[in-house]
Amino acid sequence: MTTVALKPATFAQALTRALRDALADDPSVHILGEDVGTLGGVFRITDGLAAEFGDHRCFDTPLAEAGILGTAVGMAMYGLRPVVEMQFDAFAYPAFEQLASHVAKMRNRTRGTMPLPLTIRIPYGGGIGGVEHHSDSSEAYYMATPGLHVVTPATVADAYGLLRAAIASDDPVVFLEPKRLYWSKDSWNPDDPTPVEPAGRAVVRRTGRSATLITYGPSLPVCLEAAEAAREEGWDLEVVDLRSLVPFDDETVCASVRRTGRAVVVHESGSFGGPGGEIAARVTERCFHYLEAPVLRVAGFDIPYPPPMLERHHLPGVDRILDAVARLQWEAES
Amino acid sequence: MTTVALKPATFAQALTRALRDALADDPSVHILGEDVGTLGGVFRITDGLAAEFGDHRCFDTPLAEAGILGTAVGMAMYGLRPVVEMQFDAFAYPAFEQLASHVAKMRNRTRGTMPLPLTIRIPYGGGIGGVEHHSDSSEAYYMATPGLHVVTPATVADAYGLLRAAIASDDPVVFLEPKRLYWSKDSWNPDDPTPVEPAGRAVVRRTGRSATLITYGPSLPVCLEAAEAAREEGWDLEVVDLRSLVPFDDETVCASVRRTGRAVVVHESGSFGGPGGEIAARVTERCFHYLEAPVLRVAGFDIPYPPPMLERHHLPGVDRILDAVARLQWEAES
Amino acid sequence: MTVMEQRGAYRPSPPPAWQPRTDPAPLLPDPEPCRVLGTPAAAQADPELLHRLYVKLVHGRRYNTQATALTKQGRLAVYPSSTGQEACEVAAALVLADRDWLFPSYRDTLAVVTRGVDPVEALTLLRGDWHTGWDPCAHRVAPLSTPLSTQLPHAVGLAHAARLKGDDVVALAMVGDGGTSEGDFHEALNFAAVWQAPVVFLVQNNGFAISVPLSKQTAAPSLAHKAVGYGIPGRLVDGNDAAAVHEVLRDAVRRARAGGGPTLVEAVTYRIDAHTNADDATRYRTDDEVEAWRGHDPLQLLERELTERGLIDEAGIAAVREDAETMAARLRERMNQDPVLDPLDLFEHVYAEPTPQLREQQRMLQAELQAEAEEEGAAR
Amino acid sequence: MTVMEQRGAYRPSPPPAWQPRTDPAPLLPDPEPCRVLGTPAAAQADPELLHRLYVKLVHGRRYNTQATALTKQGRLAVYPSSTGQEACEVAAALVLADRDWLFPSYRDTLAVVTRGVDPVEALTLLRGDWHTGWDPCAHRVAPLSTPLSTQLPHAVGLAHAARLKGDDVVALAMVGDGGTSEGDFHEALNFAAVWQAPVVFLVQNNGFAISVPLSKQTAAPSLAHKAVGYGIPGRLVDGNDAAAVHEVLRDAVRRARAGGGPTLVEAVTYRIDAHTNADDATRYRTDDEVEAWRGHDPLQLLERELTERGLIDEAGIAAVREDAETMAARLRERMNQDPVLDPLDLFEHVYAEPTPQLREQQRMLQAELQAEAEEEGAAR
Ligand SMILES: Cc1ncc(C[n+]2csc(CCOP(=O)(O)OP(=O)(O)O)c2C)c(N)n1
Ligand SMILES: Cc1ncc(C[n+]2csc(CCOP(=O)(O)OP(=O)(O)O)c2C)c(N)n1
Ligand SMILES: [Mg+2]
Ligand SMILES: [Mg+2]
Repeated sequence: MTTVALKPATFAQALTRALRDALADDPSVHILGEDVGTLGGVFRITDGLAAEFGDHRCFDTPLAEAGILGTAVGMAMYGLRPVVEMQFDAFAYPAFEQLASHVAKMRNRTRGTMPLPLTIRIPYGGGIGGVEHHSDSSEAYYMATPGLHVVTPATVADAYGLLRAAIASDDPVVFLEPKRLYWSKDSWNPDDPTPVEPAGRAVVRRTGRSATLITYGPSLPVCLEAAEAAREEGWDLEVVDLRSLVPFDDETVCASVRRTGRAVVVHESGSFGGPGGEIAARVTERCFHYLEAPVLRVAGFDIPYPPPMLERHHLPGVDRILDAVARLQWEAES
Repeated sequence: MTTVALKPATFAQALTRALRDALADDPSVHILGEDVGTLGGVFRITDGLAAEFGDHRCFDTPLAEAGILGTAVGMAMYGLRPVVEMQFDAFAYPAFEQLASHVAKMRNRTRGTMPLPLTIRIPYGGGIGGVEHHSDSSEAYYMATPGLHVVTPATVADAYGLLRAAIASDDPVVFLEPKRLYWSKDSWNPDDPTPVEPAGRAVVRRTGRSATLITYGPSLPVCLEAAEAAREEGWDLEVVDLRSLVPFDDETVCASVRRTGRAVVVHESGSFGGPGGEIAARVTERCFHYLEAPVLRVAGFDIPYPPPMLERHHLPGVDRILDAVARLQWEAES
Repeated sequence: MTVMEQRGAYRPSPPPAWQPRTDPAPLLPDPEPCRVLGTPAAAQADPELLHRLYVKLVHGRRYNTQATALTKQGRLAVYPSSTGQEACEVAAALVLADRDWLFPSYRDTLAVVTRGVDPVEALTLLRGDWHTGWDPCAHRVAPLSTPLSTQLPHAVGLAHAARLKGDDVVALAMVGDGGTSEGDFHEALNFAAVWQAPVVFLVQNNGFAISVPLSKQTAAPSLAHKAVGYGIPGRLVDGNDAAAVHEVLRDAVRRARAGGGPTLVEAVTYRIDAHTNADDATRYRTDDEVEAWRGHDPLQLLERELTERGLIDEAGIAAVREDAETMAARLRERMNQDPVLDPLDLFEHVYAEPTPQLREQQRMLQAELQAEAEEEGAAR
Repeated sequence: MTVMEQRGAYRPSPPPAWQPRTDPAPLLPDPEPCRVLGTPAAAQADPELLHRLYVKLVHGRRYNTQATALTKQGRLAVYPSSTGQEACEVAAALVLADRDWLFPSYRDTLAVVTRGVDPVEALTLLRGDWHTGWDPCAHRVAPLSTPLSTQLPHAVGLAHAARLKGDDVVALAMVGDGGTSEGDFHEALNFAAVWQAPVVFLVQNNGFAISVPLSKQTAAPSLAHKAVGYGIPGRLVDGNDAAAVHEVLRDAVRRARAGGGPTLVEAVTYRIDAHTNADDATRYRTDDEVEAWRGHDPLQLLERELTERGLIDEAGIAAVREDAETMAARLRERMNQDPVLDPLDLFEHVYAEPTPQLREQQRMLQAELQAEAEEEGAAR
């Protein structure tokens, strides 16, 4: 075994590195979006790429999201691998028609003769004090649209690995970047980056025996923190990071829940009609007789994303997760 | 008690009547959309309204759904009660940005000073042999958007009552019309139409003791048929028609499931990320100890809506519902 | 810098960013639609091209009537006829080189067929056995776009991609007058103009979007006047004059190929049939209007030109028609066969690899089909 | 009718639908932006108006610097400054009657404040205590629109609604150069034109959309050239010449009020500050460019005009500035107070009546807050 020099890197740096490596490895990769060229994007994820690879590989578009995604569809139809950046979650909505009616359906519509190898990067979620329309968790929309892969990394290594996998995929991938993790750091070897992950697999981030926290993206660090805090209460929590919402890794999730017999789904997205309902329902379908308690959900409230000064009340925090764990019927009911 | 003369009427006629009565009762009601004027809409739901009430009350717009909904928002901001017609489910997607970022949020954004009394009529679902983009079940998108009411009638009387209630509501209502029920008939007294229903309440359409079918819109008739067929197998099924997806009537649904101890959610929409996940999850959260089996789902497949010649395989039918009922663990597991 | 400090710098000049920009004059359309047939310009037209256009027009009309007939026999779920618009359909297909791409809207199966796609494949969507019937890459013909105008940005992206790859490819995208109101129309034209992408936008202004007349769709002097707002040329042409449509499109394609960027072409035409077989056009237009347009029929215009110039005779006309009849008979015959369908295909092309969830659903359907077959077997 | 039968009807005529349409010439903008200050036209301008504009410009500039300072003190989450664009902001607000409506974009809090909204309310969104701080109906000022261009169809709908009700109301909607690329811009202008709605669209072309320069946004001769494509007049004005912006907008508002329909106004201006306090403008533009525009400062242009015509003197200028300082000090002071917030309000305005589900969630939060307070109490 060789020892690799692990250096701290940010989530954002890992994404940039993934884009850079993809551009270098495959001439059919092109990046487009608002401000992705000269500026390097408002989050600087494409920083330096236009300078290094030229304006034709990483370029600014006019300000029109349907146009961005629609032209990217055309580029993919011609065999390129476009990587689109949407500036913020809510600003992807103008492109919804292109996404739902074309991106998701082109392969199916043409019996597989016209695949769309297209990555749509969307910074999503809250916790950064953004004003309205800058903190939406829009994954429920994409999950409900067959034909899309929906992927969201929660660690620095996954930021790299999953983005490489998304760009390499022959299917369209909605790649959701938890924007409040952009500046999170981890030890990571940028000179020997993690190999491309096989997409679609969840991973157990922390093993435990009392109950399973099922989560993804921005809520992973919160869940890990909650799991630490739970030790004080005598609970040994397992934490599963989904990484891919579509396809969904029933195997890993259900194996964990069968082991623990209890589960809480945690996400920032609103509860009603959000991802947690699907997850709770499918886990229950598959693990009913293993469950000691109903699968509970800790999620954002069913309200428009709050203004910055109130967002901390909205976001699922450690206490709210522990409250839910406490409600998992630890004592047999009468 | 006076006897009323019940006449057969179609679902479509009841909708037309609701629009007509709303126009007559309230001068602030205006109907707009593609082809709603002279033509009376492609489904003829606005037939005769422009002629009766004038071009300013029911008018054709340019062909642009974001523009239609966006201008309707402006009309509502000025105190009118616009009723928008989207021509088909998938053609509402270009308006998604206006819906998610403005329609759903305007009241909240302005602390209640700028409500939007706005009805968005969307013919939805399949079963009519429509080519692609003409048969989507898009309710999951709307359910996941706080600030919207989501309502869908399944009977002739509800077509009238719920549409009147939607137009009378001070909140925006996404009013989903199951297009394959447009030509369904029922006895209904058009001269003394059902009074406006209190919105947000589910209703038990058929009582039964073995299990509950939870459904809405286009799947209600299928569920009622399945319940009849189930008698042969010795099952006495209860059928709940949700009518309103947002708000959700936990009370009625859970009361039924607590009685029967078993439930199947039935809808046309795709299963993954669809309404059934939310419904199954919340019923399980609330009724866990009453459940003899996990809440199952019978839904459309997780694929783009199929071409006309294959749609019958996609749509939840009586047999598929009965298969699910059979899986409700009637004999105790080992 | 405070207001106070800035005072000294006062220079009463025009805004610094202001430079004389592109001259708008050449971008504006002529006041009258371009015409060739029946005008002196017709003498310049290539007789062979005129003859080819004529043959395709006759076939096209016959194709339209045949497809409409198939709806009555229940062999097509729906058919949006392009009767009256054949000049646009045919010219759009013929003007392109083999390597070029065509982006049709839902009404444009005739252009698709004229480009060489098997008519049965072209009609697959409307028959209902699948969505797109042909392999788009094999024919360089994009799928029919039902959501209006959404195909326009695809054409721009594809043309841009071809340029990025150094390929000499032009994309021609078709849209209706109603479709010009959609945001996607605007975004596509703007992207094309900024990128100078080799795209030609052909608007068939047939006077209606289902029941909505042009006057409720736009207040513009013409749809071609939209071009100047994107900094590209707008051209106006008589959409029933096949020679004129071909000429205007040909110039636009050449311009695009030479790196001159996109062009917006408005072809003024008329939809003789109802919106689709399911539509009742008498609700929103008069017979007189339709009759007036029948007098400006694209086939007649060209046939008269050819006849008057001695480029075709009665026998030649009859031969073309016979040929079209044969095509129609063959199409009818093939469409009368039930397509063979495998419901399990539903799961095959959602993703490159079906997800575990889809495999599960596929197995369920398979079991159902098996049970069904067994029941049928038992009943027999 | 078969092809054969139709042959007899041949009439070589122009397409029946073709009529000479609206003359496009008057809809096209002048080749140079309209200017008043420093030109002979200034002599016609109302001195009182010029003075009022000047006062508002000085206040506006001070408001911009104050708000930017508040971001540094953490009192505002973010501030998109309109320094350099005050002439547009101020003229847009002053040109409207009380009953008219203003539709601001996210950069336009200065227009909102100039229209009379309390600056603390105008800054609520950017401070982060709520979304919209004022009652839109009370002020006839729509919420700041963050999703670009989406407010434009609202303005059209509202203006149309007012006409339907017989009210004499004009809507003025503001948008940036970048925003003109969005589909909503197109749809709004088209609806307005077809409906002849009383709307004025003011595009502040400040050269950039964040980092993207106008040349990557459009290839049009000018943004005002887009108007003819909708059949409405396009006007071009020096956006730093407050008198010119006011005049052009005033004419457009009058035209709208008189039933003449919408106008598109492009004001050529420049964003002197970065996109927001969070942006680094040195990444995409040169100091020279900024300096050139500082020499065309809207305050200086007007101050010089007033001074040269003896409409103001040093004392007058000083008085105006002092006033602005007082305003700024008052704003600073008020913004330094922490807003009082009730987290339970989150649930109050989602629907007219909170749903049972929201009541449940509200109770949960209430319990959490109570527990938090008790813990804090215990800790004390
Ligand atoms: C986005 C979208 N909205 C609505 C429709 C429904 N629709 C189908 S055809 C049509 C009218 C199209 O008019 P036009 O663009 O002029 O084309 P034409 O039918 O005249 O060829 C409408 C409204 C659609 N297909 N797509
Ligand atoms: C629909 C949408 N897409 C993207 C953004 C992100 N964004 C905020 S401001 C801006 C640039 C706007 O440029 P312009 O319209 O010229 O206005 P300016 O900032 O110059 O005032 C962008 C891209 C947004 N707010 N809305
Ligand atoms: Mg048309
Ligand atoms: Mg700008």
